[in-house]
Amino acid sequence: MLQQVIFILMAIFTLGMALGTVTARNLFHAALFLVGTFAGVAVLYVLLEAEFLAVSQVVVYIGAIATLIIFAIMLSRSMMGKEAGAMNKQWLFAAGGSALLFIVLAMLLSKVPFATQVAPVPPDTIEQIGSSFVGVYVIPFEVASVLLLVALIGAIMLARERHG
Amino acid sequence: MSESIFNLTWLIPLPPLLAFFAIILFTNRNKRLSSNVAIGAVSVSWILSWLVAITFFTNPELVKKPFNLMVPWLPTGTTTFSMGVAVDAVTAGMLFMVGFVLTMIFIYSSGYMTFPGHLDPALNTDGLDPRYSRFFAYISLFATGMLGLVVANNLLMLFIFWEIMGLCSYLLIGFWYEKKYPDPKQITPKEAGLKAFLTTRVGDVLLMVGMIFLYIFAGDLNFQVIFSGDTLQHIAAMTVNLPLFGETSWAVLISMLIFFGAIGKSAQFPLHVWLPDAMEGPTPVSALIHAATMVSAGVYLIVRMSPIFMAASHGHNGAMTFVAFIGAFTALFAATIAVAQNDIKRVLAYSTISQLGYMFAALGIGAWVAAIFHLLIHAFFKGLLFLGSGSVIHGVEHGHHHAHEQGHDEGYFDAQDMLNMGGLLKRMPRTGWTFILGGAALSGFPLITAGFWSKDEILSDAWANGHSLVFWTLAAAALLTAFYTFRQIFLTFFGKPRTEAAAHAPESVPSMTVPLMLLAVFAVVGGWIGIPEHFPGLGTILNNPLGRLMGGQAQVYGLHYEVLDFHLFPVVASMTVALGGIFLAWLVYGRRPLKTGEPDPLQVWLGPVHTVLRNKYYVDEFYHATVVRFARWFADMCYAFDSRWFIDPIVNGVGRIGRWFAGALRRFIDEPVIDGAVNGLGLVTQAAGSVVRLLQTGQAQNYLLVLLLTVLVLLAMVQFV
Amino acid sequence: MDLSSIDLRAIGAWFHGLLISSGMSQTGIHVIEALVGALLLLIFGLTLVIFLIWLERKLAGRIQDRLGPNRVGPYGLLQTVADALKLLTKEDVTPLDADRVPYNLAPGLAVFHVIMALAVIPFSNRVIGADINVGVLYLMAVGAIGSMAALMAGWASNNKYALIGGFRVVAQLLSYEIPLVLAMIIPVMVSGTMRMNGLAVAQGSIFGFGWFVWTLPLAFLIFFVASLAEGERAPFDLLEAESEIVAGYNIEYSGMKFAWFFLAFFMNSWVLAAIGTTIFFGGWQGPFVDQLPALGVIYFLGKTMILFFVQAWVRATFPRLRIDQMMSFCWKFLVPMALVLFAAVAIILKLNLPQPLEAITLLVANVAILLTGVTLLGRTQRKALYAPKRAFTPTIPRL
Amino acid sequence: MAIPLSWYLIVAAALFCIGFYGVLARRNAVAILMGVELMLNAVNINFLAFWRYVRPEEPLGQVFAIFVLAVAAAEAAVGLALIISIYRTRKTINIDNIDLLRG
Repeated sequence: MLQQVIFILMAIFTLGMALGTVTARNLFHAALFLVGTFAGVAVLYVLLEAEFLAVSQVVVYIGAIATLIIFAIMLSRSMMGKEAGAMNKQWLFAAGGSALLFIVLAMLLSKVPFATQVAPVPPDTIEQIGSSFVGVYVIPFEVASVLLLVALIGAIMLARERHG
Repeated sequence: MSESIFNLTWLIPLPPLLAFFAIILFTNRNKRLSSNVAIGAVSVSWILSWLVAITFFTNPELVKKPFNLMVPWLPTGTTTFSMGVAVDAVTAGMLFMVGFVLTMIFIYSSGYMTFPGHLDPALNTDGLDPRYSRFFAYISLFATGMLGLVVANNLLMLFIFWEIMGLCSYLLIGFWYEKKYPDPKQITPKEAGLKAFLTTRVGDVLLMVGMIFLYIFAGDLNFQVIFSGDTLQHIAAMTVNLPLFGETSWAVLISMLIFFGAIGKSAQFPLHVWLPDAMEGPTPVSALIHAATMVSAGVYLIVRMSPIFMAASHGHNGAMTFVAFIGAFTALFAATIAVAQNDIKRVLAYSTISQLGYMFAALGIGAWVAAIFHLLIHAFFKGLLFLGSGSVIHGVEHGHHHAHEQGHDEGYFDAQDMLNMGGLLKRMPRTGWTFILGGAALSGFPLITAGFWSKDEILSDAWANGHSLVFWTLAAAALLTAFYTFRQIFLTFFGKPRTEAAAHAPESVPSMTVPLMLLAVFAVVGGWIGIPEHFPGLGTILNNPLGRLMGGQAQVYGLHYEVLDFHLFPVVASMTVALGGIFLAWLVYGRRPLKTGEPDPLQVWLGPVHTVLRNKYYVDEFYHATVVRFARWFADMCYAFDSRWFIDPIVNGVGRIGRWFAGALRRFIDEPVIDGAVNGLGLVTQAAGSVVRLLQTGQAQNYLLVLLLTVLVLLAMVQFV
Repeated sequence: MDLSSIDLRAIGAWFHGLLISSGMSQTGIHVIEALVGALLLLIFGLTLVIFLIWLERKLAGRIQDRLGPNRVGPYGLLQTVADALKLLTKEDVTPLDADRVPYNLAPGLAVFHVIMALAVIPFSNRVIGADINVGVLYLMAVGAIGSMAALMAGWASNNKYALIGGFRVVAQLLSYEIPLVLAMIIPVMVSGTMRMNGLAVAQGSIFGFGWFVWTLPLAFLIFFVASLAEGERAPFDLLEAESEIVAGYNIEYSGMKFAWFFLAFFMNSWVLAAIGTTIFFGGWQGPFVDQLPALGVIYFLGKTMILFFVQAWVRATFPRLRIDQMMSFCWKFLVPMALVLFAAVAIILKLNLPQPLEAITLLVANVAILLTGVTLLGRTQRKALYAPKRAFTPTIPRL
Repeated sequence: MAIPLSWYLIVAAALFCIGFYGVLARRNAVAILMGVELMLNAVNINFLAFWRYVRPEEPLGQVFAIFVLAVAAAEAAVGLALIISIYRTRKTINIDNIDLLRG
């Protein structure tokens, strides 16, 4: 019961923050809303008993990605400009389409009988994750690390000023 | 086990081949490096050859089981054609000779290939031939061919290397292809190369036909298989009905076809015409190809194929007799021509033909061992003589240039004409003395020189086996040989210089004279290994090691070999003709040396006979009048048939009809129907595109919206349909 | 009175019984207990800060040959209380063009993240807010919230000094987070747990003196230096470098909002000291702690205070670094050394040595890497020292 | 369990749709990037929800969520770098003006 209440509150909070993210005119506010969304999602992870992911979510999304976005926004205030409206011409269609998509998805999801089971989370989840990263998923893991490295170098190369 | 050295045999032809590719691909720019690469490579081959050869010589029992190494090559139906290397006594002997002579000639060439006189002196940058590197590439490839031919263990491989040599011969004879002479009748290097190539081709085609027949009957071309008793009996027993000749055995036919291949390569009558003209190539080439190695390949082929010839002479003796006849005839024929030549290299060329005739004659009378002996010895002294003549020519050319600078311009000057020489022994002592040693060997100067022993053995064999016609023919040829050789020596080295050029000729560089001296050693001592056992006194000292070895090999192959008793008559005859020839030459040329501008005394005494000899019995002219003219006429007819009368008109007619038809198609179908359709399609596409392009806003968000709507439709279908 | 009966658990059990007797549901009891615990932590933290500020001022005074606060209360103990009262009564100024919501949210968030961090710190074997299994990672997560607060404050003030201060926060905190995490990961690898209390438990050998600092001195050094930067303390207090950017991201704040930042700053220092204590100095471990669990709290607070004292000592004595020096010190010295140490420790642990031998090997590796690193650093610095100097080098900044 | 799986899925779907709306409707490239991050988060919620409710005994869902995390980090870095680069050359990051692909 308590869990349900917390879930509903957190869901409302998260979705509200998300709506704020996509509607806020001020880009900095949008970024703050985004941080709020990430935090809400992290709480949802805690409710799912995925503490590791929850904490990772905060570290990576709030600590790195959101900070990066805010940093970019702050660095480039002139980039944002003061153009009329944050939305483009098709926003109404987009809103309608997204809403329709949600409705259809929600109808579908509430109908599908997923084969759920009620089982406790094993106490050694983190160990499981760790050993599957160096075991079954070692190649994807390495590929992901290479991806990060490439993205790092690529970002530097893309963003650096070219003189002369 | 020392025999394991034989496993290296297949490596012998390899270093020159690598050198060839290295020079062609990498070191072409650097002349000295190229020559060093080639000499280094051939030296490696030389060392390997001598290792193999000496190992064989020191283990004479190996003749019983010759070394044979094979790898599968071509799958041919049910059998597999193998390639590989084999070493028997003949191969060992050839390797001993070829490796050494090749190396000597390579070293000699590095000194000889200076800037040639016929080119524009402005091109002369470093005193070397502009195509110096190319020359070494060619002779490296040639060395591959010769060494590969010697070690090949089957006829097809032998043939392939044979053809490689033919190609190199062509390339090297025409090496100075831009050279022209003021006399339009004189053959140029380019034409000479072509002539050599085409003439030997006649023999090669016949050889190939023989090879194919042999393959049909033997099922293999490996020497071991061909020479097995079964195969030999089979081809001797099978007969074929030939037009003109009637019923003959396949062995006879095959051996004759192979023999013609050998005739082409070894320049025997009637295919001898190319060899004298091949002297247009650089002198090392003449020495290398046209004295020591390639021409002896023909003899080597017959030596190899002797079991087949034996099988051919099983019923009647026609094949062998034919060989002996051709050989003896050529020996005398060429010797007579040589007497009347003034060109120093041409004399040697005809002497080569003549000496090869000796070998064929020896093979024809069954003196297999004597033929091999003469083949090896001849290579040493003939190589020496050619290199020596090259050195002489070089010296005279240098002398000419020297005189030319002093202002004695005489127009065109032939540095190879012996009448332009004289007294060179003083100017070029090393060249002169080695040349005299080689000449003595060629003349068969008794007891000392190698040539005496090898020639004597052939004559003894001929005498002992009752081939008196051959004996007398060869004896006459030997007399002439001694005569023209010493004629050459007297004209070249004795007396007084007859031109300014000869008076100023310098001695050649050490890289040319050192090979001469090394070869001279072999030209003398080489013969001692073959002194007959029963020769009084000398025979017992060395006890004829060559004869024992080759004789043992001959018995393994089922060939005729016997240790001859000593007969005084052939030895005396041989000594007489040699010394007599030398004496005659001294009488005519030595006693009273020729003066400048004085004609050859022989010309005066023999008159028209000398003219005939000088013009080589008009064989070339005869060929021109018959074979060449017929070939040209036939080619003309073919051309006319092809382009004027029949084929071209038909083709043109078909073409014209086709063109008309195509024009009609174009006008009535292609342009209105097909082009219209294609253009219409294009127009429609364009029109459609100009409408549809409005959809393409270039904004990813628009596309995403469309994507969203599509997904919505699909989901709705899942949901409601 | 039996000393062993003094057990903090007894208080908890008494409180629990009290709630059950009031007839509440299980869930309700749970919630109330959690709220009470959180409130206790908050109160503890806030009162602690009053003492910490006094302590630091007093220490700095003594080190710099001054008296420090000595007027208000005995030994000036009530000085901080007086300051807080003064700040409460000050006018709360908000700049006209400020972005109001983030502007007001930032000080709260700053305090919030420190209090959050307190939740996982084990004061004793049993006295711990939430002993979650990803404790170390959790600390990093709440650290991220701290930098967010500074960013918000810097942006929302609409002041260029504040903005630059915000940038510096992000640059400094993100940079030093890397050696900090790497240094914290090394004890985690050795002990095999990310639980904060698990780390403390793992250091219980040799009479409660089996601290990781003995075997991993280099890891502690890296952690300590990085924690100085994370705590925005001298010599890394670049974000408020008053000589350059007046006072950093909180320049526009006044009154109680400023006090909150101030409070967060001191509490953060103390929390970092507490983390260091837990990870490297055995936390509540000490002699006889098994017999007398209450001793654990005393041990813990004592060790933390000593570490805090060292921090204050450093702050009072060291001059401030330049920003480029600070960044290159992190990226060119701390991070590579931490990475090398990380790899070395990983390899040593894989060797599966017997316990004493493993400890000795770890110590040797630490010392060796430290000496190598310091030697290399000294060499490059000497080179820089002797390099020809110009007052101003006109170079085009690359990257 | 107190909370049905479908609740999580519906919240995730809602988050996804909101993010998608952001991607579709915002003019600013950075804002679009934020929308993408929202969508990725929605995906992660699904991963974890299915992990928890369908197969909690093996960490497949968590592992995938971590991969998504890594990819999101890379995407953010490269995306922002791209935006800065676009701004340099075209002096705007308004997506309306970036239509080089227009037919």
